[in-house]
Amino acid sequence: MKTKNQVKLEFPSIPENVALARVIVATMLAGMDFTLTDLDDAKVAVSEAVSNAILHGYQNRPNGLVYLTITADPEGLEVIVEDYGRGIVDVAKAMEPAFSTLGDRMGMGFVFMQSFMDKVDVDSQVGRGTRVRMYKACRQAMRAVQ
Amino acid sequence: MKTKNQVKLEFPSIPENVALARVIVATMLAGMDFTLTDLDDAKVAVSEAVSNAILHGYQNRPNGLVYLTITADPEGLEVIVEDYGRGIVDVAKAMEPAFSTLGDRMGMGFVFMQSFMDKVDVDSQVGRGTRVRMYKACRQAMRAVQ
Amino acid sequence: MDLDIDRNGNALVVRLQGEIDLCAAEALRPRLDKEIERQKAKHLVFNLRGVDFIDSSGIGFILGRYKRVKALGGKVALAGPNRSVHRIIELSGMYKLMEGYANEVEALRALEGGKTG
Amino acid sequence: MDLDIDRNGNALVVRLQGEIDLCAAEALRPRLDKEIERQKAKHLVFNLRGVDFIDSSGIGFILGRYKRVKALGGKVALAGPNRSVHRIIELSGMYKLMEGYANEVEALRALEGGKTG
Ligand SMILES: Nc1ncnc2c1ncn2[C@@H]1O[C@H](COP(=O)(O)OP(=O)(O)O)[C@@H](O)[C@H]1O
Ligand SMILES: Nc1ncnc2c1ncn2[C@@H]1O[C@H](COP(=O)(O)OP(=O)(O)O)[C@@H](O)[C@H]1O
Repeated sequence: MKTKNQVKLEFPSIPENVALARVIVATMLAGMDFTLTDLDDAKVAVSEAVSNAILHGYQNRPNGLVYLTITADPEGLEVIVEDYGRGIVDVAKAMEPAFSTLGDRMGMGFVFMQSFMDKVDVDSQVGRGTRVRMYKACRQAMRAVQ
Repeated sequence: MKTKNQVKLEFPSIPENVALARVIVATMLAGMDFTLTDLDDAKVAVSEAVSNAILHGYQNRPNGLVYLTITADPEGLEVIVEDYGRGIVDVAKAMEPAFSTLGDRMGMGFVFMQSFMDKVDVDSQVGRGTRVRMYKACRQAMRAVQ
Repeated sequence: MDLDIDRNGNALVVRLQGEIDLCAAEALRPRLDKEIERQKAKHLVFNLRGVDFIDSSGIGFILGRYKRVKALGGKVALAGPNRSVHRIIELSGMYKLMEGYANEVEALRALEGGKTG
Repeated sequence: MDLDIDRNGNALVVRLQGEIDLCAAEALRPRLDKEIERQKAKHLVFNLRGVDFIDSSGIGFILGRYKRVKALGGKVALAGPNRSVHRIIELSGMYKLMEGYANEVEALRALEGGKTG
């Protein structure tokens, strides 16, 4: 990764596409200054965000569109997952561990995103949709800060 | 692949992204009624089309955008590669084996696309850009026709 | 995704493969629940040796089966996760509810000896 | 991409790895040409054992090196391609210009014996 690379994806809200999102992130990360654990981490984080867009945002209906924007530069990796689904009433509450509006879910999605990425921002409007922005700094960039 | 899945990608014209295009196509094909050889075939075809968009369309400059649309349904896989680059003066000539406008190239890109996919359509306008549409039918769909 | 299941005493051994995410969980859930019902198994062993990815949907899938089995007095054991899968299970707090073992045989031995949970 | 090169007699053995596409070809071309120059090698052996993908850009990269080496009276041999890589080489007509061998040792033996090309 010499300079910047920004890849934009658009795909329907079907569970099959969660794997696709992971594969793209993994491929882009592979050429960067990250460890294998970083790679695992980012895969889980993007998996959670895309699963949420499908399951919560579009309530598991296949006719929604999920937008994934991945930006890689020498400093780090930014992943943005957007849906135009139902939105989140109370983002702070949604991000609490074990909080879930679906009975059979763990409420660990946002916890994983926060554990595995350096930064997670959530922007949501009820009835409009949700935008999750996650950032992970490269090893070199991390050392420079310390 | 129960119904239809359509994934759209947009990425800058840098050689690193050829691998990304292959990975997406391979991932989408993996769940379909295709053989491993079909998978290899489709990877080569998309690799050729995306390489051409970068190298010929945008003359290997990194600031162009390549658009990849992959549509999978129970019948087969459609791959569309578009660039807004220089375009092709004579498409029929460009598609001839061994024809290349770059000295160090083989002129085998279109030959591979045509050998490895069931159908290849090229739409190009000089100064406007090029659109390559390729289609590969699933095994089941092939048998139904025979 | 194939569901690889074996009966061993009063335990059902479920060998999961590949990536256990939302998609896999949705596909596996109804089929495994039917098998648990049909085989009237008391305990469950998830052999995770073949799993190379899991996220919270996959963990939720295991947790849901745990709740079913536990309600009837059974136990769940997790066997052979790789390093990265182990880390996710750990982080999710699942090892507070069920024991982890290096492999399937150890998990079954512990269940038979009544040492689990 | 690392360039794994070995000198063997008057031949340079180049062990390619991974996916030989536009990106790899652009990265490898100047580095290999510099080595060919520096080592004044006559023949080239491409060991393709580690290659799991090649397209026309990768074939073009090999063909370009063939032209260089041939201009100075040398030969190029291809060793150990897997089934799918072999198929692409075949389709591109490259076996009309250079011989293919099961492995590096056989390729070198043929070059020494002067049986190539
Ligand atoms: N994209 C989204 N659209 C709507 N609601 C969401 C979205 N993402 C998360 N949520 C809400 O936030 C809650 C917590 O999310 P999360 O921590 O991922 O746990 P879980 O997915 O297990 O419910 C969800 O139950 C849901 O109500
Ligand atoms: N996307 C494109 N934009 C502009 N020209 C193109 C494009 N794709 C192909 N061409 C033209 O068609 C020719 C033949 O293409 P191809 O068969 O792939 O061979 P090669 O890439 O080896 O030149 C190229 O040399 C180029 O002139």
